[in-house]
Parts: sequence; structure tokens; C-alpha cells
Amino acid sequence: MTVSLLSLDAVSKNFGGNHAVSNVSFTLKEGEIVGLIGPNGAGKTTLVNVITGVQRASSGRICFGDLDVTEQRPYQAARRGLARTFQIVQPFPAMTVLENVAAGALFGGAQSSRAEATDVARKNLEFVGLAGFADRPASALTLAGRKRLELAKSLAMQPKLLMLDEVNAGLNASEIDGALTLIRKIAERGITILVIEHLMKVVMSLAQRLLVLHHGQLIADGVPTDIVDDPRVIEAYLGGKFAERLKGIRQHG
Amino acid sequence: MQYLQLLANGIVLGALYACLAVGFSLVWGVLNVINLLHGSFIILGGYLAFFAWHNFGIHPLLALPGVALILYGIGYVTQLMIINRVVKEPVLVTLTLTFGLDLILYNFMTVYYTATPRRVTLDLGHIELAGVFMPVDRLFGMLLALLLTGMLYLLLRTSRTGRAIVAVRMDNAAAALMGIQVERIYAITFGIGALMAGAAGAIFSMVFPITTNLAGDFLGKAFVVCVIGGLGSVPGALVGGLALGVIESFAGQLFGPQHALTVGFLLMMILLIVKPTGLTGIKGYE
Amino acid sequence: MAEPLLQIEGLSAGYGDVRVLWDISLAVEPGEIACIVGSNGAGKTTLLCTISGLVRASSGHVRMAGEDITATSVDQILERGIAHVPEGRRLFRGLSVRDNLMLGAYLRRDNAGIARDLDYVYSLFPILRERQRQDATTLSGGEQQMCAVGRGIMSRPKLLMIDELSLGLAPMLVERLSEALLEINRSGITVLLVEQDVMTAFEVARHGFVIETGRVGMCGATKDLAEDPAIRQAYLGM
Amino acid sequence: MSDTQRYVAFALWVFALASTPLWAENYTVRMAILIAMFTALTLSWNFIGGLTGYPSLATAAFFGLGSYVGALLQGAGAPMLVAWIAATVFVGVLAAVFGVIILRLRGHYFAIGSFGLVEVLRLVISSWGSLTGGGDGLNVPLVQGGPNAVAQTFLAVMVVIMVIVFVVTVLVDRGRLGFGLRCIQQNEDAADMVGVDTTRFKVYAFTLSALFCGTVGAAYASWTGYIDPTDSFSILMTIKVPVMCLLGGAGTLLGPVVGTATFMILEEIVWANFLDYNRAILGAFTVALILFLPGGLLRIDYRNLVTRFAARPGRSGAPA
Repeated sequence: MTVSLLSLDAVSKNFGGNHAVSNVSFTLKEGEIVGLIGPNGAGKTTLVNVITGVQRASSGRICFGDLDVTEQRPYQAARRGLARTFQIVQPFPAMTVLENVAAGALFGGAQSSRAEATDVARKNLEFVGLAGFADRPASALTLAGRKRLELAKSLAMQPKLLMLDEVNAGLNASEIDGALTLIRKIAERGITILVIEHLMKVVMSLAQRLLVLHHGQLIADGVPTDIVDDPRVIEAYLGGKFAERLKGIRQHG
Repeated sequence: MQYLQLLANGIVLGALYACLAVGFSLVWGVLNVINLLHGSFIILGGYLAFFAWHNFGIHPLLALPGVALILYGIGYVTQLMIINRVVKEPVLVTLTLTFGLDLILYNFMTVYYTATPRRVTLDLGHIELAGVFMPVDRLFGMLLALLLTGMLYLLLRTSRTGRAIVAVRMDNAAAALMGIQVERIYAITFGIGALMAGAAGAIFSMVFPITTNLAGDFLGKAFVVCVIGGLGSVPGALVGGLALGVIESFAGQLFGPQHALTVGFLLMMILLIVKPTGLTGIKGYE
Repeated sequence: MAEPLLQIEGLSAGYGDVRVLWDISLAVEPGEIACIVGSNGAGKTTLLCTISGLVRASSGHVRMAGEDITATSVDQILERGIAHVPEGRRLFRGLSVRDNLMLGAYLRRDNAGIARDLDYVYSLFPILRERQRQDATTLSGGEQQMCAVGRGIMSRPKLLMIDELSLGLAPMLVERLSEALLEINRSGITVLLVEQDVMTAFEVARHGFVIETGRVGMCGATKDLAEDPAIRQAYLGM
Repeated sequence: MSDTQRYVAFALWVFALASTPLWAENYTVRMAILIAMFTALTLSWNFIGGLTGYPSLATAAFFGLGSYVGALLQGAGAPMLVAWIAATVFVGVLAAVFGVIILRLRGHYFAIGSFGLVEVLRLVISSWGSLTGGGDGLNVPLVQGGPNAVAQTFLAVMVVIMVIVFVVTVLVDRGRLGFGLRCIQQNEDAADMVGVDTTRFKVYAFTLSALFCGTVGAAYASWTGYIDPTDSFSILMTIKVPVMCLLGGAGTLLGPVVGTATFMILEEIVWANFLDYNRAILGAFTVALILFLPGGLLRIDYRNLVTRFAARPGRSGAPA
């Protein structure tokens, strides 16, 4: 019997009169890879912000394990094992790549000394394939490199749950393949992963389960093969015209 | 009746404060620069008006446009040639820069004008209404201050340049896409800030004796008004100025005049913590 | 073939040490609607910013109607007839819809022409006329996009560049805006559309450029691109 | 330059300052005392302004508070050393309390909030005449001994304080706290995200930046024998200290030391030669520093955090 790691109960987030996230409930089980998809502006990033305490939920309850974490601050989330990467990467630009990752290990992970943190950082840099750049400033990395750096930093925090916000954005096809392989390897370590993507294709092969967000509402929660056939999802995600066309293609092909 | 008198004094003072602070507030809001030169600009305006009256017998009202124009020129050039070079740098950099510039201006003013208090005395008499006593020159100063502040408001609301200033304040990259030359707008804005300071100084010279030692006090008032009223907005400066004037007037009565300033500053600190957008709630920058 | 309106040759650009665009070449014909598609972060926005002068090119050239405008300032480029509707609308808070539109005409001095174009924008998007006194940032997402597009037209450009027309909008609104775009194009304005929503882009545009990690991956007529198996796989999810 | 070389350089400088009574006349010794004193202040400011990147203008608030607490305690009969330590502790506690309140502000608002501390404290002290003597100032029991002996005592005191602040800086810089502060300086939101308790760290940094200002203030009061509100809560000091730090290079170990020495020696030369225009020359020097030497004498660093590009909406989240 798998245990629930993260559960959201009727979580909403309003900005003024704008319901960025409304009444979202779902559960992540330990060891799962779950995709959170939805068109741009659907509220995916807001939802992640609410889970990690960057923004406070307007209503609802968030539990991490047995702990109510609705009111937590971001640094507490990090220490409890809720790590995330950012859609727009957020390195410490003037620090070296190694220091960036060591910061994750020292403050978010269990390391107590800077030397230990540096060791952990090195291992994680190797894991994501950035070992050769350890002593370069983070600002000198390419976009793909920065994404890997974000990943290494998050891993150094020894998370139980890793939320990847558009890790593949801006990468080319072969880089995406590399990233997907990496994500699978992370999952093998037993880390639960929530992949946030606006491109459906990327998560299809990766996730065991998909959550679909549209205009702040969770409109579907199920296995990928069911999700792609769900007319509501197709409509919301691809627009009515495209949905019709897709139907046409399916009928002919 | 005493309260009515205090209120009247406060409002007169408040109108002057609004005029004194509005340029500072505009520069801060649009350029994101704290202009430590502002206090010295006020003194310079006051001195120019005083010497025009004292040496050439020019009535301050006639001198005012000239003084304002000179200050505008100084402000415009200062921004264009010097401050624009670091305008996007962190707070400390621009703050230090304007501090350095202020040291220079202040030094030259003390050398050439010394710190002797100077005042334009017009002897306009006073009026009394419902037991409230009010010298006419003060009343006159208040009206002038309100007029100038109102004109600035209209300029920002209705003119093409005014729209451009507001646009730059809200989003300078998008403003650039409209064809607005952001750095030029910065210079114009800084010029307007200096202009308002100079005009306020000229008005002050008719009401109070002015000395270079007051530069710091004026700057302090501008800070307080800005934080009370909210950043970069004309109505905000008006509300903040009037609020500070009235509060100082009453606090002076209640706790003694030497504490009036303390109360104003304490209020500023409290507002800064509790409501950084100021009383008007018009949002400035973080 | 006629001389292209906008021609980009070997353009590279980036921010600080990080290079985002690599050797981009493309051309937009006068009178057409062209589109640039690609995934999030591929460099589409940077490309538009480089064309409009917000970002400096590190090498290569941008030519407008044959004239090299690579090192020209933003306002000069606008004066040459390139308007850029930025991603996320970027309307000015605190200013009315009308003031926002008028700022689009900031560089123009022909008041009669400005009034005429304002009328044209209002006829294109009647809702804007109704709301002209309202703070522009209180409009709904779709109305804001209309206002942003209208603001772009107010400079009376030869080339209108729109970054993410459909971002965060319901499909119905996207359709409404696409129709307006075709209308604008019929009035003689060339359009360069940047979109993540490949379907919408291919529907309205004649030529398309696919950008992948800062390079032009593929280009051609949109009807051919739509049939390309690689593109269908990557962007259309088919 | 390796760390060891930095320590050696600092040790040589300490030796040079401390040995002035042996090879120079009173004027130079007095200068050495002031340099040591201001170096302690700039090194202190470096905790919050350099390492953490928060533009604090509160130096004079803590200096002034320290001088008054020290003077009042000494006036009440407390031994000098006890008064100094008490002043340090008092200022530290108060700074922590103020820090919790004003460190929620960022950028300009923090600068004003910290500057407001100076003004409010000055006004409170000058209004509270019954305790502080108000604008008339306060006399502090003088240290016994001839002028030379007194000068040598206070030179030793200031140099020791300076060395203590330096050592604390080294310890912080090498430890978890310093690392966390650098993360905050680079990107506060990202620091929060990797698990840095940013509020707590910032309060630590602010308190550290205040503590030794309190000690220096108290020692200064004992040295001069007289303090008044305008002199103790000096606006010039509160801005001069960050300027000196910027001159040397904010956020570095030796930057505050180099900056202070350079600035004060230059200032002295200007004072001696251009009495009428000393402020203007100081001003011109400051302007030139900002325009032509933005990274300070030692390195260009703090500038990197603002290489934001034009196309980002509004103001970026980076602490500016």
C-alpha cells in the first residue's frame, strides 16, 4: 500500500478578483511521477507557488505527509523535502556552479558543514553532468546548463518531492531527451516527481498519471491514455477547432 | 477656537509641504532615484528669489518663473549628463551619487551666500476670520503652492509629455516601444523635480527666513510626505503634505514645538512598516 | 520576387554572457502575415526585442525595406515603421484605454491622422470605445490584448510584430483576435506573429519560421509546415 | 590574493596604525585612532550592506545610541569597560528588534527605514532633555592621564575593536551564516527556496552591523568627553561609512579597510589644503567614485547582480 505524500484539499488562490487557482484537490503518492499540464496561464506555476509557500493559499488545506503545511514559508518547504525548479531559472549568478549546488545542500539538505555540503554538491553535479563546470560562475552557463544546475541544486536538498516547472522549456529535441532520461534516473532514487509542463507530448511518455489544469480548475486526473481522449481536455487544451480536426484525423487515420 | 487656528496653520504649512515634496516624490517614483539634492534645490530657489528681490527689487511672483526655469535647466542637465549613467544601478549607488552632488552644491551655496537667514518681506498685513489669525503672505504662499501642485497634476494628466512620464514610470521597456526616449523623459522628470523644488523655495522665502542649514530639514520633510502620501503621485504628495502640516501643528501644541518633527518622523516610520503604499494607497514600487 | 520588407541575416544576440540567438536569418514579404513558432524559451521574444532595438545584436543585420537598422535606437526603429506588441500586453497601469492608445501614437504629430486611426482601432474593437475612459489594466485579458494590438496600430506601422497573441486567452477570443489580425493585414499592414500556439499561428500566417534553441530550425509555407511529420510530432501533438 | 595574504596585509596595517605613537607626532596618532574607529564602522556596515546587499543607512543610529548609553552609564558611575560592554549589548538587542521590523522592507524603503532610525533616535535623544541633556549635550567623565597617554589608550582600544570586527567578519564569511547572506545578496527569493531562513539571517546580519557601532560609539564618548545629538547621530557619518565601503569594494574582506584608509587620508589632505571647499571636493570625489570606479578599489562585484535586461516586466525581484 503506497502512502500519500502530498495532498491538496480544495486549494484556491485569488489575486484580487482573479481566481488563479480554484478549488483544486489531488493527492500524490510516494514514488509516483505525475504530470501537471495545462495551457499557458492555466495557473500551474501559481499552484506550485502555493504548495511551496511562495504564495499563501486563499483557502483550502495542503498536507505533506501527516503535516499541515498550508501556512509554511518557502525555506521551511525546502527543509521539509519539498524542492522545486523554476520556470525562469534562479541561480546565484556571481557564485560558482559548485557553490550554487552547495547552498542547496547546506541549507535545504541535511549537511551541517560547508565541506560536507560541497561534497554532496560535487556528487550531484556529476549526476546531472555538470562536473566540468563546477568552478565556473553560474551566469556563464547556457540555458540548458542552468536548467541542469537548478536540478542539481534541488537534488542536493535531498527532497522527498521534486517539482519541475517547465524544465524542458527552451531545450531542443536532443536536450529534452537528455532531461527526460535524467528525470527517470531521479525517480529511480525513490523521489516523487511532479512535472509541470504545457506541452503534453513531453509528459506523456514520462508520467504515470496526469493532472490537467485549465483556468485554475482541475479538469481531469487520470492515466495519460485516458486524458488524451477526454473531450474536455482536448477542448480546453487545444481549442475547439483543433479538437474537431483531431477527431477528423482519428476517424480517417 | 484654538483648534481652528491650529488647523488653519497646519493647512497652510501642509500646502507648502506638498509643493516642497511633490517633485521629490515624482523623481523617486519615475526614476527610482532618491534625490538627496532636493533640499539644496529648495534653498537655491529661495536664494535666487531673495537676491532677485533684494538686489534688483524684482517681486518674487515675477522672479518665480525665472527661478523655476533655472532650476529646471540645472536638473535636466544633471540628470542627462550624470545621473542617467547609473540610473539603473542599485539604491546605494544612486543615493551616494546624489549625496556627492549635494555636497558640491551645498558647499558652493554656503561659500557664496553664507548661512545667514534671509527672507523676502512683503508686509502684506494679515486677515482675521472666525477668530483665526493669518498673515496674508502665508495665505498667498499657500495658494501659490496649491496652484503649482495643481498645474503639475494637470501636466501629468493631460499633456503628451505627461503621459510619457507616467508610461515610463509604469513600465519603461514598454514605454520605449512606444518610441519614448526613456533617458530624455528621465531628464525632463528630474528637471521638473528641481523646478518644483526651486518654486517651493521661492515661496518659502516669502514666508520664512531661509538658510542653507534648512536643506536637511526640507529633505527630511520631503521623505516624510512621500512615505505618508504614497510614492510618485501628485495627489499622494498633497495628502501627505497636508497630513504632515496638520499633524505638526497639533503635535507642536500638544507636546511642544520641539517635538513636532519627532511625531512626523515617527508617523513616517510606522506607515513605512504598516502601509508602505502610503495613505492614498496608490502603489509605488516595492 | 519583390524586396522583403524585413530581412534578417546572421543575427546573434543575448543577455550578458548568455547567448540566446544564434545566426538567425529570415525574411518577411511586404503585405503578408508571417509567424515565428517554437516552444517556451526558444528565443522568440528575444528575436522580436532585437528587431525592435530593445536588445542589442552581437552580430548580423536587420534590414527594414532595404535599410540597415541593426544599431538603431528603439524610437528610430519605430519611426521606420516597426511596431512591437510585447508579450503579456504590458499596458500602462493608471492610464485610460484611450491614453494607452494615444501613447502608441507618441511619435506622430499629425493630429487628424491620429484621430482617424483611433477611430479605426475603435471600429476594429468596439469594446475599446465603450471602455475608453477605464484604466486599461482593469480590462479582461482579451480586451487588454485588443488594446495592446490597437496601441501597436496607432503608430501606423508598416510592420506589426505581435508577441504571443493568444497567451492565456480562451479559444473563442483567440479566434476573434485572429480575425482582427486578418482585417489589419488587409488594410495594408504586414504582420509578424510570434506564437507558442502553433495551430493558431499556422491558421492565420502564410509563412512560418520554427525556432529551436535560438536557431531557425525550419521555414516555409505554413501549409507545408503543418504537414511536416517532425512538426506535427513536436508541436501539434499528433 | 589568497586568504592568508589578506590576513598578512591586515596584520601589517594593524601594526602600522598601532605603532604610530612610536614614530609620529600627536596629529598622526589622532588620525590613526579615527581610521581604526571608522574601519570598525565600515567593517560593521559590510555585514548588512556588503554581504547581504541591504543598503543600510543606520550606522549613525547605532553609533549615537552606543555613545549615549555608554556616557549615561559612566555618568552614573559605571566603570568604563562595563559601560562599553553594556552599550554594545544594549545596541545589539535594540538592533535585533528594529531589524525584525524594518528588514521586511527592500530597496529604497529599507534605506529610508534605516535612515529613519537615525532621525528618530536623534530626535528622541534631543527631546528627552531630563535624561540626555537634550541639545546641550552630555559630559562624560574624562580618562585620567596626560594627552599622550590618553591618545595611546584609545588608539589601543579602537585598534582592538577593529581587529575584533575583522575576526568576526572572517568567521562569518567562512561559515554557514556568511554563505547564507551571500545567497540573500545574490537572489533573496532563490535563497529562501533553497532553505535559507532569510528573515533570521538578515536580522543576524543587521545585529552584527550594529553591535560594534555601539562599542565604538561608547568608546568615542569616553575619548572625547562630550557628546551631543547632532554630532552623535551625524547624517554625514551615516552616509560616509557606506561610501568608504563602496570605495574599497563592498562585500569583500579588505575592501572596507582599504576604502576607509584611502577615504580618510584623502579627506584629511583636502581639509588641510582647501578649507572652504572641502565638502565640494569630497562630493566631487564621491561622484567620480560612483561614475568611474563602481566596483570599488578591490574588485567589481555588486554590480553583477543588476545585469537585468530591459525586457523584463517592471522591476525584477532581485534585491536592488
